[in-house]
Amino acid sequence: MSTPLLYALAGVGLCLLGLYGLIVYAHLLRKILALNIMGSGVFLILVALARRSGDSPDPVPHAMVITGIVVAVSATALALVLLVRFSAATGRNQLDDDEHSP
Amino acid sequence: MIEASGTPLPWIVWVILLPLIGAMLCFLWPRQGKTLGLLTALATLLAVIALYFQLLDGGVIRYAVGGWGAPLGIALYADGLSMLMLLMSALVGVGVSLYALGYFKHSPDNPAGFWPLWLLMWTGLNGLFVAGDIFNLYVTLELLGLSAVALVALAASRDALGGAMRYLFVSLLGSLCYLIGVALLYHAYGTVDIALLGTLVERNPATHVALGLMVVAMLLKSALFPLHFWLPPAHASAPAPVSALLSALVVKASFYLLLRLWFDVFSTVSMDLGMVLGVLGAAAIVWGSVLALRQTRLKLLVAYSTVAQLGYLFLPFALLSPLAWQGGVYFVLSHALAKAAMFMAAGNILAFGGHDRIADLDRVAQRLPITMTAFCLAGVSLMGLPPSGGFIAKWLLLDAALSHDQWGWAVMMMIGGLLAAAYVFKVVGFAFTQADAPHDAQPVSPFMEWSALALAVCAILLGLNAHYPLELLAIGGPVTFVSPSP
Amino acid sequence: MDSFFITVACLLLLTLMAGLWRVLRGPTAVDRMMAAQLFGTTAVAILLLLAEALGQPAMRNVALVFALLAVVTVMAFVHRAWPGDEPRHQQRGRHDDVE
Amino acid sequence: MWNSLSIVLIMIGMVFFIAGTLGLLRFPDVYTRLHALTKADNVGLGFLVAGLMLQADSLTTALLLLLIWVLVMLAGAGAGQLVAQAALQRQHPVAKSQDDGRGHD
Amino acid sequence: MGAAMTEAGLFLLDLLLVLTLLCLAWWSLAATDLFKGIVLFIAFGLVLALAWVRLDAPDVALAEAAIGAGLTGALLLTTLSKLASSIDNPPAKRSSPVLLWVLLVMLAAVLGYAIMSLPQQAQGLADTVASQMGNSGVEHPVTAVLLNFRGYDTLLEMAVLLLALIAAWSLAPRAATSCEMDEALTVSPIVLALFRMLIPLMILVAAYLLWVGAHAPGGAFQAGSVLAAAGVLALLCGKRLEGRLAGWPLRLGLVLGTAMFVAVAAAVMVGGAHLLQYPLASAGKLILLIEAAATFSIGLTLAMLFSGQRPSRGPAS
Repeated sequence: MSTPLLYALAGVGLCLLGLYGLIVYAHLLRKILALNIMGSGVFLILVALARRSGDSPDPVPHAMVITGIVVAVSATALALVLLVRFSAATGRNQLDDDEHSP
Repeated sequence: MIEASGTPLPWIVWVILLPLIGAMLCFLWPRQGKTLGLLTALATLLAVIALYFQLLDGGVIRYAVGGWGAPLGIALYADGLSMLMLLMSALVGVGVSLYALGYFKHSPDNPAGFWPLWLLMWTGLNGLFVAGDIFNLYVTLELLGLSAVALVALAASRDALGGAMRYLFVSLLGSLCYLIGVALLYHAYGTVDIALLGTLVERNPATHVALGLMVVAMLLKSALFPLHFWLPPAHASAPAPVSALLSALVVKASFYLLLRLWFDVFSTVSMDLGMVLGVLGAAAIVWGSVLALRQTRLKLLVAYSTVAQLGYLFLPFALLSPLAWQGGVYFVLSHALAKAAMFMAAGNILAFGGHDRIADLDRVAQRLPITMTAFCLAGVSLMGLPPSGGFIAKWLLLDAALSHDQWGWAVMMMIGGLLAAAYVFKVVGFAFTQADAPHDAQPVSPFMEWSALALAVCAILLGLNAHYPLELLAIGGPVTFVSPSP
Repeated sequence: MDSFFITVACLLLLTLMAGLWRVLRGPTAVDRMMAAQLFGTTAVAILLLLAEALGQPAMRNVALVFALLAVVTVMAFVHRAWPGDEPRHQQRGRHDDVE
Repeated sequence: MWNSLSIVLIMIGMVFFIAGTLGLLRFPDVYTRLHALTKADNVGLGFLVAGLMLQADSLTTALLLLLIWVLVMLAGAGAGQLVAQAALQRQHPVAKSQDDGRGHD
Repeated sequence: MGAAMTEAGLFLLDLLLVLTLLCLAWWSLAATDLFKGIVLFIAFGLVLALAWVRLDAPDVALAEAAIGAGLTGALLLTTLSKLASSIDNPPAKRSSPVLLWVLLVMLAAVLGYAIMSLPQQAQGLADTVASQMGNSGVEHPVTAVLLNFRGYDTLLEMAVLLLALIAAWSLAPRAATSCEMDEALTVSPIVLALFRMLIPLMILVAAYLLWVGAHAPGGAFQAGSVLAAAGVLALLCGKRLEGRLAGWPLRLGLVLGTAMFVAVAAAVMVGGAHLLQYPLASAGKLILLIEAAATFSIGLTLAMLFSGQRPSRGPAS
């Protein structure tokens, strides 16, 4: 198996792990970690496949991933602030599982 | 088609830059937030109108950012469809900005963040509507999603924080699914330019998987049944101007993106999914309406009504005729105006009585006549009664269904209309009567009342001037929008 | 020579995986944090070896960044996230009342 | 000649890394484990860097390697001190490790 | 024979790396103790940086290293300490129905199949970028893409970062009581002095990464993240922003990067050029100008996001 393929498939694996964690775990911090792992998986797919071009890899996906990392960091920071606020307001670290409020 | 060069002012750039600059100014001088925000809103409206005339004169606009052009650089692209979306956002945006002037004066919600966040959201919206590049769309999508989440959380109540949290997860999950699609398309075809992809895309596994993921991502973000679970808590608990923006514009942005992908990128690939989307849309109409009818809180009722109304947008995917697509796009416009007006009216009622329990609405109609008029006019459009915009939209959809003898869809639309009438009249009925527990009334700012009415009137006017939007839609629209489908 | 560097890098990666056991096992938070610290050093070593083996000088900058920033996480750990930090919980509670 | 010397140096560094990891795994309490860790940090990486410096093609590379080692050492020493001090202040038991406190309080 | 050995060794390394990555991701999610989960997540970031290096993406590796080692860990640990309760043992789970497993397996199969069906060789835009490098004003391809060819993406990305900060400030409670971290812990002055010594070094490295980005891996975001780490360390060492700087000077610093980007992007249009169409002669300088401003703002923004509250200017904020 070629290196790009190996890492791209690992990226798929990370995406699915992240998705599983996001759906299954209730604690919001775990969900945030799960989203980050899923994001890393997507980035891994993007960069791994860019290496198929031979000696010098395609720089465009690298730039996209750097943009993506900045966006991911921003989103994570926002999510963490929101989590702290939510936790302080409700005393809980998870969302109610029933979806319809009152 | 014109290659927009520098000499006539490139308004397509300014519709993105103006709100961004405004947002930075509002952040720098928070005390002048209102003035700066309103000025920016008006300036953006003017830029959108200028772009409209540019489009009328020269047809579809393609603008190469940095002068590179595809596939290396990023292209901006505006046709009739993008223009309608821009105009819709500008109209609703100015209305909501005026509304916010009054709203944040008395509300307990945190006003400091509203102006910069809303202007950044507008940047994301306009950027999304004129983007010609699927990766650039990802960035605008994130800008839009994160600002929407932050705006919901401004309300700072427990419900709002929970709703914002759920909304954030859904939004990020959707963006990541979309990004996987982008990765697959880029690595399959070596470009992220929409126009180029449209010519290159062929039937192969990568394309199909990308299509599937991107469609699911957009369905999630535009809350199509059964992926709607996040919408009511977020939309109902946000501050009223934010609810209006979310229901009117943000969900439409992902619907617009879906249309772009569907027609400009994946047009040559199978359209088998269309029937599925149509069925889900029909289910959304019934399910959303029934739940709306069962709500006891006004804002939740309006939010579930959004779930129902979004269902109509997906019927054209199954009807597959140009008439249906026109109806679908028309529905986007009329729902945006009507729903913004309705959420604003609901916000007025909430501010007036301090609560939004439908059963305890105490003679609101007599005491807030302007607001109640706005609510009723918006309701007329949602029900699809003439002469409203909603009527034209439903008429087009019905016409499309009946001309192909697809009675099932027509019946669904009728049922949806009746249910909409039921939940609107439920509110109106309680608004006229005296409640068991009469309550004190807080003053409601005239800005809030009149801006709600103005948007509601626009929703009605949309029905009287149907040919303008439809002609605009024809400019550079996808083939299926204007000529009969095979 | 290159294959030697790569072999050493593989071995180091194996020691890193072995160190994971301490993170998983604990028992205290300090143990976990220290194991993570060791991972940082191991990663620096692997990066330096690969930089030599693959002829990529830019990797040394990555190693430099790791070496430079390693203290930040430890400092954050010691200051903010020490478990069982009772005074901090009380203080936070009081802060909430103020809001 | 230089090659074999750097192989030897790197091997020695490697041994320290393995020893450090073993110490981390086997030693009974926080303080001794900390001790093991610092060995790997300082000495192991030191030998490894020395071995690599022999291979360096320019002076800047060699100096960069040296700088990295110094930084890791500083960080390791500072962090070790910090963690040990904090652990002492919070009275983490010496020698016999307690059960994980987090799960039960 | 040496080449074959190297190949085999590298393949082994790749396998180990991938395996470690997947294990770390899984353990970090499933950890009984959230603190453990965070530590494992930090380790995941470390190993991921190694993976970037193996994929010949040193720019991404630098970004991952800077953000992962400097900020993410600190941010997560701080958040954990602020939560109502940090105990989630055993992790609260929703039961995973068969449907979910079917979905995941299907998704894995479909995605894997799609990826394997892609051609083994693909140039992407590598050649196009290489042919236009001479017109970009810089010598490093990734910087050329980020700041020139696809500069508009980066402009919007700066807006996203600014957005995160505005959102965080609008959510954060006003800094009424300075609930800071120094209580009950005395750090020995030597350690403190040592760490404070590292701060200028970090700033120096940030400047170096910014400068080197024009012709080698590095650039504004990597430099900004290192700068942010310096800020975080300063905050942790007890340094605070001076009151007189906490008002509009701080705000100006935060928007500087985005504002400079917009200003340059729009200013080049005066001569009739397109948005972000730098004149070739000054492209390199303009890019450096944008990057310098962006580095400063990124560093400041990330450090402020870590601090978690808007610095107060005094009683009337």
